[in-house]
Order: sequence, then structure tokens, then C-alpha cells
Amino acid sequence: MSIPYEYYIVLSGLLMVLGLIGIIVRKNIITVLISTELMLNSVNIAFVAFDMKLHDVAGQIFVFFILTIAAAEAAVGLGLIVAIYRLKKDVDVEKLTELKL
Amino acid sequence: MDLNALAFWTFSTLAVLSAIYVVFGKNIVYTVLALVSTLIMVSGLFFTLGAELVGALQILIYAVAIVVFYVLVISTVPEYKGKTVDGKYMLLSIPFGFILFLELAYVALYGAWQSATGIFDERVINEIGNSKAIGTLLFTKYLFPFEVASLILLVAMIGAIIIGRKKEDVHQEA
Amino acid sequence: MENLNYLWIIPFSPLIASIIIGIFGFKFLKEPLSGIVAVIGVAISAVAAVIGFLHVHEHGGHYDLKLFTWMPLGDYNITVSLLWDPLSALMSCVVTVISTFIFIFATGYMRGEPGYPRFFAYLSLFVFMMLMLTLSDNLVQLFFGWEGVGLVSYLLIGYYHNKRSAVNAAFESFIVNRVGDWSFLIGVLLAFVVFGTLDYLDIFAKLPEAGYWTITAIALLLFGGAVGKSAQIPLHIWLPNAMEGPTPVSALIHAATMVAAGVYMVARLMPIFASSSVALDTVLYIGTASAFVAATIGLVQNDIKRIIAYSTMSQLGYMFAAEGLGRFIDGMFHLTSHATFKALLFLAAGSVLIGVHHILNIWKMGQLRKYMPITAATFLVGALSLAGIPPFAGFFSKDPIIEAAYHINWVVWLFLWIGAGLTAFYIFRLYFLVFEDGDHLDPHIKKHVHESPWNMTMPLIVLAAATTVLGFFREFFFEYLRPVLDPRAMPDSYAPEATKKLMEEGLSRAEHVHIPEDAIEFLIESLTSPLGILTLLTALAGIFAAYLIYQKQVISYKWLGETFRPLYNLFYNRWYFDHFYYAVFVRGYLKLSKFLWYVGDKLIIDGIVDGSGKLAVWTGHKLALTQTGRISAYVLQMLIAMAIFLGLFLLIK
Amino acid sequence: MTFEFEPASFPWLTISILLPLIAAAILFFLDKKWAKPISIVVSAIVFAISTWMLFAYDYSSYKIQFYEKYVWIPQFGVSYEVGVDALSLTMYWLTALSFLISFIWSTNIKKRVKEYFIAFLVLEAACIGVFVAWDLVFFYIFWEAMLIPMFLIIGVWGYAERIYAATKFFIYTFFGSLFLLLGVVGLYVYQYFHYGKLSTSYFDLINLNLPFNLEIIFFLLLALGFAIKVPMWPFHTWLPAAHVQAPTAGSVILAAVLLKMGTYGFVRFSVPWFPEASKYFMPVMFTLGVIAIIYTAMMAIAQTHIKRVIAYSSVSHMGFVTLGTFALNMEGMNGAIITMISHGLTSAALFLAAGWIYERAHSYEMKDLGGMARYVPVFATFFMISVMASVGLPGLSGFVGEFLALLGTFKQSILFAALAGSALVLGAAYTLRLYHNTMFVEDEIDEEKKHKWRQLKDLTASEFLAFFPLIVLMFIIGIYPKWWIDLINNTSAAILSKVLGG
Amino acid sequence: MSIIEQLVTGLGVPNLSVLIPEIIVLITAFVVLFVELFSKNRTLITGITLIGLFTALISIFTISQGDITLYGLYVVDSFSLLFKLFLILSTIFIVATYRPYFESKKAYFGEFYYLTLFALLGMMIMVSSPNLVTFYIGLELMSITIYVLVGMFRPKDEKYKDLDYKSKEGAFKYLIIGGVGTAIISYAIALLYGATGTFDFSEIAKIAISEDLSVGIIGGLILLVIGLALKASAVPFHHWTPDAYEGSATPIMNLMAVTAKVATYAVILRVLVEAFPFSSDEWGFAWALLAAASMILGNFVALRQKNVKRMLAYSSIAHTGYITAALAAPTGMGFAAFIFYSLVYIFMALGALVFLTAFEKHEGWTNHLDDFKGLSKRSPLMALLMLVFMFSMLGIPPTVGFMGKLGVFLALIGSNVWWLAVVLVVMSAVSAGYYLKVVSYMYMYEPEKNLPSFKFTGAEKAILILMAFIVLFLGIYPTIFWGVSTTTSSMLISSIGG
Repeated sequence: MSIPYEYYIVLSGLLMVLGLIGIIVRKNIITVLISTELMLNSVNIAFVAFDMKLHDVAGQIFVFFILTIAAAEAAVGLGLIVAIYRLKKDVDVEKLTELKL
Repeated sequence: MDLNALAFWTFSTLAVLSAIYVVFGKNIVYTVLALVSTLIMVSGLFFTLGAELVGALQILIYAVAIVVFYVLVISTVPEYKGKTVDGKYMLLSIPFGFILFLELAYVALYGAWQSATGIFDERVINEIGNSKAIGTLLFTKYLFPFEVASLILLVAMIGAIIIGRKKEDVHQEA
Repeated sequence: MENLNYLWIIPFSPLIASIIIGIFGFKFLKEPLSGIVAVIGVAISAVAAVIGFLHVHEHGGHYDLKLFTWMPLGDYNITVSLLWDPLSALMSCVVTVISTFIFIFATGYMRGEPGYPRFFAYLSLFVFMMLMLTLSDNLVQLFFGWEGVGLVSYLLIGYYHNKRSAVNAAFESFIVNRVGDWSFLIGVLLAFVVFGTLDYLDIFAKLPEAGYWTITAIALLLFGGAVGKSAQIPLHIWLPNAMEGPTPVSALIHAATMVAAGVYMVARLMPIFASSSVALDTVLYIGTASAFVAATIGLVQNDIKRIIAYSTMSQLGYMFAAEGLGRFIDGMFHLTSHATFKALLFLAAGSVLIGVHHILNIWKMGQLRKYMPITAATFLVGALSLAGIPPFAGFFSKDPIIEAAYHINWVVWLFLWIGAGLTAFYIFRLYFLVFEDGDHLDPHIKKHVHESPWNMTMPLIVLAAATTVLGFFREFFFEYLRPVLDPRAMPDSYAPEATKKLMEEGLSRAEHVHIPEDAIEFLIESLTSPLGILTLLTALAGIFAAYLIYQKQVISYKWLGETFRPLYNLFYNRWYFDHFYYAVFVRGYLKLSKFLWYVGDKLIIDGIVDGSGKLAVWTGHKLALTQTGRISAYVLQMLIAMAIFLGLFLLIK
Repeated sequence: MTFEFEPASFPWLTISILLPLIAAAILFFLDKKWAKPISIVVSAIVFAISTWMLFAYDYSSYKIQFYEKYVWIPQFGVSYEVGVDALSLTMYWLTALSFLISFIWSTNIKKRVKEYFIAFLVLEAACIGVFVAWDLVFFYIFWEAMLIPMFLIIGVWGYAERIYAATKFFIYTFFGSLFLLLGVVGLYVYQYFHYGKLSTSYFDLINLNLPFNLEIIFFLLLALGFAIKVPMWPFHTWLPAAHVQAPTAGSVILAAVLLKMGTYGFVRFSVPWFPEASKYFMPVMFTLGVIAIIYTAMMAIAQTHIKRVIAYSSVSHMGFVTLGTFALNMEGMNGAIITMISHGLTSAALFLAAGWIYERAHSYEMKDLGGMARYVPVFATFFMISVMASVGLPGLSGFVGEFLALLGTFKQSILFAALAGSALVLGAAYTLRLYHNTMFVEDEIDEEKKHKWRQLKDLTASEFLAFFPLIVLMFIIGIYPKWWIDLINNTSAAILSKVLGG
Repeated sequence: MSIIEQLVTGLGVPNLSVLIPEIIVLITAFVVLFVELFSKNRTLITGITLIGLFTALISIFTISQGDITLYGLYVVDSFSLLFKLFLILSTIFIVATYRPYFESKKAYFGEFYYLTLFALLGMMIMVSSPNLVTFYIGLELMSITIYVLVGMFRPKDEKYKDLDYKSKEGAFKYLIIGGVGTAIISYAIALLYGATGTFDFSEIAKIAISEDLSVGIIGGLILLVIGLALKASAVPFHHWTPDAYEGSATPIMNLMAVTAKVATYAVILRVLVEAFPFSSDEWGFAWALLAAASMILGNFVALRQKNVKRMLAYSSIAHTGYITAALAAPTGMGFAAFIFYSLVYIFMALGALVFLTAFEKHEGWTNHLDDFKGLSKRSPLMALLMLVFMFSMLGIPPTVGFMGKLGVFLALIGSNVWWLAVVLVVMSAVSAGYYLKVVSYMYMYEPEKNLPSFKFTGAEKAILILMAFIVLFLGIYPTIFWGVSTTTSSMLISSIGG
């Protein structure tokens, strides 16, 4: 293998940070939610890479769970978005600031 | 540069580029497509690594199922009119994100990662195949978390329904 | 020594009277029974005192009756006790006998006052306190009596507590006295720390163990108390104002007894004072200065009681001067005679006040002799005594002090001598303006002026008689007091040899002075020696000047006032002492306090306290700003925190 | 240091702590008309017990008497441990007395009568607990628990700015107490690590041989807690606020009991536990004490609100206690303890007087008062005696303690004693000013007020009953302090034994 | 024999007898789920839920022997049983307040009941995890259920429309930030997995040894701590807390702030002690920083709140600080203090929040401080109980809050972490500012608003009285609780490396 597994981890970290930045800078709450998906997904790369390095499959099983949770979060999150849109007629993150201070 | 390396660089570059579009892109539909692209690239990486099952699932669950959700929601929510990206948050988030990335990269590169402590070395994988190994383990040792995961999905489903449904359905006392 | 245990009656009889009046006075006794109870109480005490006095005269020595332990202090017990020796016996007699007459006078003077029982309760309490002071055998009990008389004095000055002036005067007296007491208390503490005891006799015995400057310090600190109590410069300002109290109070407390407590205390602690020449000098100069300054102020005052009050202060100065000169017996003798004639003067003034319905300004009186002959006559006796005219007591007690001063310190003599002239002048100025010509009396009042009833005149007559004869007991006094005030005659049980030596050293300043002790001898000598004649003539000149100015009005007092305007102003404004004190210690202190309150307490200390509360809320407001409500901001903060947190731990590693 | 114990034949102390609590619990379910009688009876029983103990206490040697100990939290070595020595006993007695008096006095509480008495009963239990507890955690529990009822008493039954005052009181003292806790826990941990012993008992913690620097640290931690409670300058500003706003009985308790806790803490803990640090900090404590005496005397004279004057006077008197305590000699210690008792009596009496005036005149401001003396002679007399006791007139209680404290101070430092002696003058100045402006100068008040004063009733029976014992005790202590000194002498010696011995 | 067979034969049959509580909760949840589909009888649903919870509660006492079961993925020991006991107990109290509250807001859903049970199940799984997978999956079950619970508060009445929206907003914020937390924890798990090759705590413990902690483990550990801090709402990862708490229905806030939080504390302790026993320097210091920040921010910001609900949210952040401060002292004492404080926190927080729940039912009650004015007159018993809770949270004896803080003090000073003890002290004093405000509004002000007379259900009253009683009783006699905490902590420690 010419590509060290560490590179995969770095890539996963990069995607993770990108997801984080996405949450921060995005103004549309749908894309905010998408960014969290990105974050969760990035971890999968690390798991699979480690698995390959360790000669184990437990990491890949963990990926299953992460996928499940990502799906669950997406479901709940989208439900919330729909509800919010129905109440506010807007999906701007800036409008989502009634609770503060 | 062997094929493997080529695949890695290609997939990873594309994944990162699409991820960047996910984060900064203007059009929300394209954003979702960029997400799909990222996910596919990541699954490509999985294939490169030899994790076929996970790679396939990635495409199935993620790139198809979840993204469909998003598309559905986007279709019910009229197109977002405001600015897509808030500049003043980029000011701080990008440098600090970069620092965090450096730290994570440092951890990734200099972490003393274990190797080859598991039993599924190439010989075993070749013998029984990745999917079978995963499946066996998943339905034996990891059966319990798997069941719980199903509970999570159940809860999420119920939640999505309750939260998303129309107002009139609030039920009265029988 | 036979049993003198009955002596406890002396202080406690007035106390019991006081308690009885205090509890039952308002409801049951009222007027006049309260007064009668008080008189009985003090009379019993007087009789006991006189018996004890005679007993000491016969047997000599001293008798220490320990009543109970007040407080244990390590190995030493502070006791409540009665020390009966010539000095305390004499003082007790003075206090009780004069009190008896003043009490009798007061039953008349206070008639119809609303607080009649209260007055007698206070007065009896005063006698108790004064006797506790007098009879004490240790400094703490002395201090108890000392403060006690101060308290009663305060209460009585503020007797008319509905009047602002009376209340202020009372306040002033208490505070000024307390300044003295402060010093006194520190002196007591120092004495205890140095000697390990507070009993006089033990202190006297241990005196040689202490260093000179320690003794000096103790003496000066204790003298500080005397300065306050006896209204000497610079703590004298309260005494004239104390005249706000009823006149019997002025007579008893602010003339005869309490103010003399300082003199008594110095005599009582004679071994301490005598052991330090610096202390004696201090006593001398303060006494002299007070004598002179008070006399000058007395010249120009218009309030009948104030004039007598300044004269009291002046005479106390003479007593201190005598003690400072080392002639303690002279001081005590002057104390006794002064108590008699000053009580007389005050009571006579009280009689006048009753007659003219409490007008105090002497310029609004006149020709009272016509209406109040007994009062006038007795006042004249008192005035002559004060002026130092033979054969009255004042002559025999004051002139020796002036003469002794001539032999010891001519500067002191000069002031005392001038003071004597001024004394004669101002008291006769008073006499002429009030009793003789100078008809300024309001016609309405004039109609009602009449001689006072018997219970007021009787004490006057008795005191006048006493004033006339007391001077001739001079030698008796000397003989009587010698065992306690003359180191050479002291018994060893009173002060050991080493202490005596110390005292003799200190008293050596008076050794070369020879003034006859026998009254007749002294009279003859002073009528023959130039010094004596000079003194006598001075007094006569003072009287004559007063006669010329105020009776005959040959010399216009207005002209005098104009001519000596600065001097007049100085005297009239009491050398500006009051102004200075008021500005600095009253208003200054109050202003500083208020300032400190606003700045120190409210602004700074409470500012910090409340400020930290406000700061906390402010911090809360500021920190709450991180909770902007927007997810982006939350995650951004988390991102930053994560970066820092992770970085921190990676760096540590 | 070893201690001797004399176990209680009957749990008197436990009963005196529990009785008020039980009474409070019962009261909760009863009608409000029962509140006062029950409270008076209960506090009278407690007072009777304490008085009996005062006489039953064997002062011939130093023993912890009426001692009870039960294991409580064995994991930390905390136990329920009560007992008295003379210091505890006198404070306990003073507490019982003050509460009895407060209850007798509290006749015209109109608002939430039941809760008022419940709060006071709880407070009584807590205050007694503070003084008789020998286990540190146990002590601290009472120390803090007392804040709750006091907070409510000031805050609910106080005057206009009561909430501010109550909150300030609470937070300020709570803040200090936490440092106290920190110190106690620190000592406890030190003990555990160096002696392997799990115990929060006073008798164990006193025997730690701390290194000097640790002594300093722990001394400071504890001192902060105590100093705020005392309160010492410059931590005193909560006190005037609290006093001014508290209801009369609250002020009485605050002055007579709560302030004593701080000084009690200094005497009980700081001095015997940290002998070296006590010596080291003596100049500091002296300075603070003298500043308290002089500075607060100046504060007091600048006031027109009569309760604030008395409040500042309390701070000033506490200065004497500080001086006496840190003089670290027998005279000073005796003086400090006697001053504590005496101040309990006098300040209670003065606050009663202030409360009495307010109930009649509906004002605490000097300008609204004056000229009452003639119409209420008995009250005026009592007030005057209290004032005189407060200014330290010999023959009354105030002098005894101040004299001893000054003597103790004098032995250590002439300068500080001389400065502290100024209280003789300054104290008299503000106290008499207070008295004059409230009771005297009738001529300056208007007719309307005169008319009002004429209607005044002198002390009522219950007020007399509350006031009179204080006056009598002032005389008793002032005239025959020997009894009290004998009582506390051995205790003072024991408290100082480490300082003087080491 | 193939590898697979080797794998399977070694596993054995799960010991279901130790799983009875979980099974009962699960069954109850499904029963409620189905009953809810067919019957809308609210009494029935509440009844079933409560009976199921009670049974689960009792069943805990039937477990006399702990075990590691489900192929090493599930541990039943005294620690987990202790926490399960209290989690179920607190859930019972919370569920008992559901119906009156939601009915008064016209927001009743049968789903609340079984979702609560699912959340509880998640927590129970979480505290029983010997393994990062179980831990993760339990945590997520709990989290996702709670997102739903927060978001599904939907009053029917128009006048409560803002409550509807607020619940959505709170839930969304919680979801996003919780999602970030999940991602961080996943990443941490990935790193740990990479660095150790296992998910088991005991295996990780063997590798994660302080002297040569690899960068990978450090990174994983710190990210894990961050993730846990986020779930436990420690500053600076607390931002979701006030918003989600305020947005949710009060009984749900109760569930989050009490039950879920305590479960999180338990799992924090379990993960750190069992997986990283030999690197306590790192996480001890990390928690010290987080605790200090939590105390400071929580208390200061609470000081400015006028809405008591939000104030309590910040106060819960502060309490996270107090409790996790004990982790800065990674000793038996510290863990005991941590357990003790976590457990007693249930009672005081539950009391205060049930109080709010009970009052919020009333028309016009907005949880604003002004509503508290004169409460002691209008409802003296309730005010008294609230006073007890407030003083307990403040840490004044004789309430149990003091005992909790005392334990933390002992632990901190015992480990020489003076600075944190001082921070705790100062912040406790600051916290007096707002707790006292509640008390003074209740006792020292006259009523301002004319709210209708208050009516409380028997359950609410009983819970509040019970909680106050426990708070006072434990404050006076904490011995048993301390005993339990100390034993549990020592057993937790003894299991290390076992």
C-alpha cells in the first residue's frame, strides 16, 4: 500500500472541519443540517481506514451505527425544519433566534 | 503511482471539493448534489480500502435514502432567498477551523496507531470475504447495539411523524 | 485599731436613699418626702463621717475595709473597699457635711419642679459616687467613682433636658470629662502593668521599683483625668456651661466636691506625683495657668453663675498650684475652705435666682440687698472669703499658696498674685451689680422679690458661719493631714522608707518655705511682712476698683471696655478656647465623620461590596452576550474552544 | 492538647437544640394564635436549662461538660458532638436569653405571625447549635443554617429596603463562611494526610502541628469567615444595612447573637488552632480592631438613623473583642468574652429601645424624634442605663469587658491600647447624641408631636418583662464580675494554653 | 473450525436475568406504543407507564449478582444499578407530572410516554456500557429521543403558538449541536479505536497509560471529553442548554436537566474511570477547566435571568461545573463526591422543576420572576418547598446541597486543587444572588399579578413534599448516601484493570 492510512484520517479530519465550518457559516438551516451529515460521514472514513490497518471489522460495524444515527438525525431534523417552516415561513438561521441570552 | 494511490487522490480530492461546495455553494439543490457527490467519493474510498459492504451501504443508505429526504424537504420548502453564507462568521470560523484541522492532522499523522492486532488479516478476508465477516460479527457480538440502532430509527421515525405532521392531528381524549 | 466597720454606712446610706427615691419617688414619695429621704440619707452619712473623722483624729493611722472582690486579675484582686485615713476622712466629711446643707437648701430651691424626686435621686447617687471615689483604696474603684460622679454631673447638668442648651452642656461635660478619663484609664492600666497592683498602698510600696519616667508617665496620665474632672486648662470648657444645671448642683458638684476630686486625687496619690518633679511641674503650671486664665475670663462675664464658675476654676487652679508647689496640705486646706465658701456663694446665688425668677444676667439685677438681706450678707461673707480678706477662710487658705509660690517660682507667683487681684475685682463686681446700686431690675419682678424661706437661708447662715471660723483651724488641718501628705510624718505602713526618700526628693522644692501653720501667727505675719501686705492690698485694690467702677461709677466700664477692646474680646470670648474646640473637635469631627461616611463607608467600602455585586450582574450581562441565539455563533464558539482545548493538551504533551 | 470530658447525664443540649425545632414544626400546623405562647414557653424552657447549666457548670477545672457524642457520617469521621465549656456556655446562655426576650417583645407583629415565630425558633436552634457544637462540620451546618431564617426575618419583616439588606447580609456572610469551610476542609485533609485520621472533631483538629506557612493560610481562610461575621472593619457594611432594615427582634438577635459567632470563632478556633499565626497577625488584628473602634465611632456619629448608630456602635464594640482576643493573654481573653456577653445585653437593650421608639413614633430618624423622656420615665431610665452600659460606665457591664480587653491590649502594645481608649470619648459622643436626640430637647419639637408624646404609654408589661432582665444583668455583671470571671477563667486559660505554652 | 465458528462459540448465551429492568422498560414502551395506537385513554396510558416503571424499579432489587453479558457489551454492576435505580425513580416522578401539564397546555400526546421510556432505556444502556459501542448507541438513543421530545411540544391553543415555535427552535438547536457532539464523540471513538484497536474500556485502559500516552490517545481522549462535556452541557459547549431547556415543555426540561443529565454524569465517570484510569492527570485537568468555566458562566449569566426556567437552565450548567469539579480530583473521594452530588442533584433539581411544572399549568403563569411575587402568601406550602430547593441548590445546610459541595471540597482539597475550590467558593457566593432572588420574590414581595388560585394535583404535591423531605433528610443524615457513594466509587475503582 503506497497510501498510508494516516492520510485517510487526515482526510476525515478535513471533512469534519469542513462540516463544522459549514454549520457555522451556512444561513439556510437545511444546509446546516446537511453539514452535520458531512461531519458524521467523515468519521466513517477514519473507521474504515483504521479497520484496514488493524485487520478488524469492528470499525466497519461502527460505521453502520453512525449511518443509522445520521439517518435518524436527518429524519428528526428534517421534521423539525418542516415544522419550523410551517410556523415561521422561513428557514433562515438568523430567524431562529427567539431563544437567546 | 499505483492505482490505489491514484484512486485515493482522485476520490479524496473530489470528496473535498464537493464538500467545499456543500459548505459554501450557492444553490441549495446543487448543495445536495454536492453532498451526494461527496458521499459517493467517500464510498469510492471505502471500495479502495476494500470495505465493499460499507461502501455499498454508504451509497444505498446515504446517497440515496437520506438524500431523498432532503430533496423532499427542499421541494416543500420554497427556494431560500437570503444569502447562503454569512461572511462575518467565515472570518473566525475558517482560521480556527484551519487550526483545528492542523491539530487533527497532527493527531492523525503522529498518533501511534495500532496495526494488525485484529484477526481479519488479508488471508482471512480473502477466505470469507469482508461482507461475511462484518455480517457475522454484526449479528453475533454486535447484535445488541444493532437492535438498539433499530430502536433509534423507530424513535426517529415516530419523531419525524409527530413533529412534521399537521396541526389538526392532535388527538382528543377518547 | 478598733472596729470601724460601720464606715460602710457612709457611702451606702445615700445610695440606699437614692434607690428608694428612684423606685418609689415618682409614685409614692413625691414632693417633699423625696427630699426628706435624701436629706436623711446624707445626714446619716455625714454623722458617720464625722464620727470616723474624729476617730482618726484621736487614733491616727489608716483603716482598710475590704467589702468584696470586684474582679480577680491574675494574682491581684480588684476589690471594693473603704480606705479610711485622714485624707479620705477629711474629704468624706467635706462631701457629706456640705452635701447635707446643700440638700436642705435644695428642698427649698427645687420646690414645685416637676422632676423633684428625680433630682434628689440623682443628688443622693452623686454623694454615693463621690464617696466611692473618696474612700476607694484602689485606682479602679476610684475610677468607678470618678466616672460615676461624671455621670451624675452629666445627668444633673442636663436636668432641664427639655432645653437644648442644658442638654448640650451636659453632653459637653460628659465628653470633656471622658477625654480626661481616657488618659486616666490609660494611666491606671500603665500602673497595673508596672506595679501589678492597683491598691494605693501597694503601689506606694512598690514605687521605688519603677523608673522615674514610668512614674512620671503614670502621674501625668492620671493627672490628665484630674484636668478633665477639675476643669483645668485645656479641658475646662465644660464647667461654665455646666451652670445649666440647677443651682444646688452647681454648688455641690461644680464647686464644692466633684470638681475638687482632681485635687483630691492628686493628693491621694501624692507619693506618685511627689516622686516626679516633671509631674509636679506640670500640675503647677496647669494649675497656675488655669487660675489666671479663669480669673481674666471671670472679669467680663455677665452671667451670675458663670462668674462663680470661672472663679471655681480659678480657685481649683490655686489648689493645683499648691500641690504642684509641693504643698499638698495647703492644697487640701484650700479645697476645704473653698468648698465651704464656694458652696455658700452658689447657694446665695441660687437664693437670688429664686428671688428674681431665674434671671441670670447680672446687668438686670440690682439693689437686692434691700429685699434679701440674709442672702446679701452671706454672699458678702463668701465674696470676702474668696477675695482673701481676713479673717475669712479664703484668706488663710489662699494667701499661703501665693506666698509659697513667691519663694519657689516667681513666675507662678506673678500670675497667682495678679489672679488674686482679679478675683477680688470680679467677685465684687458681681456683688455690687447684684446687691448694691445698679438698679436694672425689671419692675414686674421687683414686686415679687423677697427673702427666701428658712430652709434656704439656714444653710446659707451655717455656711457663712463656717466660712468665718474655718480659717482658724489651719493648724488643726496641718496636724491632721500630716500623716498622709508629709513624708516625714508618714507611718511606715503607709509608705516605706524608700518611697519616702523619693517623695522627699520631689518635695524638696518646698522645703525652704516656712509659712506659719497657726492661723493667728499667719495672720500676724502676713500683716507685717511686705509680701503679705502686698497680697492683701491687691485684694483690697480689686474690691476698691470694683466699687469705683460699678458702685460709684467713677470710671466708666464702657470706656474701659472700649479702651481695652482686644483684651476685652479675648476675655469675653474665653480666650477663644470654646471657639477653637467647637470648630475643631465638634464641627470638624462631625464634618470629618460625615465625609468619611460618604467617602469611606458608602463610596469606597460599600462601593466595593455593592460594586462586586453589580460587577457580577454586569459580567452576567456580558457573558450572556455569547448566547446570541444563533446556532452559527454557538458552533463557532465551540469550534474555537475545541481548537484551543485540543491545542492546549497537545502542547502539554 | 488533651481534653477532659464529662458526659451529660441527660442530653440537655440536644434537647435545647431540638426543642425549638420541634416547636417550629408543630407550629406549622397550628393556628397563629398559638405562635407566641408556644415560642415563649419553649424559649423559656431553653433559657431555664441554660441558666441551670450556668450554675451547674463546674468551673474549677477545664472540662468539656454536658458532653454528648454520636457517630453521624462515619465516612468522613463526622459526628454529632455537643458539649460546653464556659465560653460555649455563656454564649449559649446569652442566645437563650436573647431569644426569650425577643419572643416576649414581639407583640405587635401583624404580618405572617406564625411564620415569624417559626423563623425565630429555627434561628434559635441554629444559633444554639453553633455555640455548643464541637464537630466542625456540625458546627458549620449550624453556622450556615442560621442564614436562612435570618435572611427571611430581615427580608420579610423588615422595612423599606429589606430585600437589599437581607440579600447583602446573606451573600456577604455566605461568602465569608465558604472560606471558613475551605479552611476547615483544608485542615481536615491535612490531618488525614499527616495523621491518617478521619475526624472533624475540634479535639482532633486542634492537635495538628501545622507548619508555619500553612498556619498562616488556614488562619487567613478562617479569619475571613469570622471577620465578615463579626464584622470587622472593612467587612462591616452589611451590618448597618441589615440592622436598619431588620425588625426589632431581628436586630436584637443579630446584635446579641449573630455577631458573637464571629468573635466566638476567633476565640474558639483561630487562637488555639493557630497560635503562631495568631501571634504573627496580632499587629494586623490590633490595627483592624482599633480602626473598627475609631472609624466606626466616627461613622456612628455621622448618622441620623438611630438603628444605624447602634449598628455602628456594635462594630465598634466588636473592635474591643478583637483586641482582647488577639492580645493573647488572660486579661484580654477574659475581656473579650465578657465584652461579648455585655455587648449582647447592651446592644439588645438598645435595639429594643430603638424598636420601642419606632413602634410609638413610627420613625427611626432623629429629626422626627426628641423630647420623649418626660412622658415615659421608666423607658427613659432603662434606655439611659443601656446607653451608659454601652459607653462603658464602670459599675455596668460594658466597663468590665472593655477594661480587661484594654488591659490585655495594653500589655502587648501601649499605642493600640491608648488609641482604643479613645472609644471612651468617641463612644460616649455618638451614644449620648443618640440618646439626646431621641429622648431630650423637648423644647424643639412642635406641639403636634408633644401632643402625640403625651399620649404615649410607658413600657407595657411584656416590654418591661423583656427589658428589665437586661438591665438587671448589666448591673450584675458590672457590679460583681468576679463570678463571671471565675466562670470563664479556666476556659480562657485553656484557649490560650497553646499560645502561651508554645 | 472456521474463524466465524470460533467467534460464535466463544460467545455463549446472554444472561437475560440481569437485564430485567431494561426489558421491562422496553416492553412497557412497546405496550404503551400499541395501547396508544388503539386507545386514547390517558389514565390508562399514564397508568401503564407508571406501573411499568415501578416494576422496573422493583426489579432492580431482584438483581443480586452483577454480570457482564451480551457478549461483553453490557455490564450490570453496582454502579450501573445504582444509577438505573435513580434514573427510573426520577423518571417516575417526571412522568407523573406529564398529564396535568400537557393537558393544561392542550398539548397532550401519548407519544410522550413511550418516548420517555425509550430515552430512559437509552440512559440505562448508557450507564451499563463497558464498551464504547454500547456507550455510543445508548447515548444516541437518549439524545435522539430527547430531540424528538423537545420538538414535539405543540400546544393546540393559538395562544401558546410561541411555545410551539420555541420548542421547535430549541429542538433544532439541540439537534444541530447534539449532532456536532455526536460527530465529535464518533471521531474520538474512531481515534481511540485506531490507537488501541478495541472498543472495550478495559482493553483501552491497558494501553492508555499516562507516561507514554500517544498523540492519538490524547486526541481521542480530549475529543471524547469535549463530546461528553457537550452532552453534559459544560461550558464552553453548553450553548444548546438554555435554549433547548427553555424551548421544551417543562416536564421535558425536567427529564433533560435531571434524568438525562445524571445519566450523562454517570457515563462520564464510567468512561473516564474505566477506560482511562491511568491518564487521570489529563482528563482531571480538562474537567477542572471545564468545571471552572461552567461555574463561572453558569452562575454569572443566571444572575441576569428574569425567567426562572431559564435561570434554572443556567443553574444546571453551574451545577455541571460543581459536579464535574469533583473529577478534577481523580481519587476515590472525588468519585464518591461526584456520585453523591449527581444523585442528590436529582432531588433538588427535580423539586425545583416539578415546582415550575406545577405552576406553569396555570393560566398567565410565565415563569417570570414577577409571577413569583407573594407566592408565600398565595401558596405557602409550595413556597416553603421551593425555598428548600433553592437553598439546597445554593448549598446551605441543613439541605443536601451543602453535603454535595462539602464532598467536592473535600475531594478538591484532598487532591490539592485549591484554585478550583476557590473558584467554587466564589461562584457559590455569586449563585446566592439568583437563588435568593427567587426566595425573596416569593417571600418579600406582595403579589402583583392576579393569577387564578392555584390548584395542584396530588402527585405534584406529593412529589414536591417528598423531594423536600429527602433534601432535608439527606442534608441532616447523609450517612447512608455517602456510604453508597463511597462503596460504589471504590467498587468502580477496584474494577479497573480487572
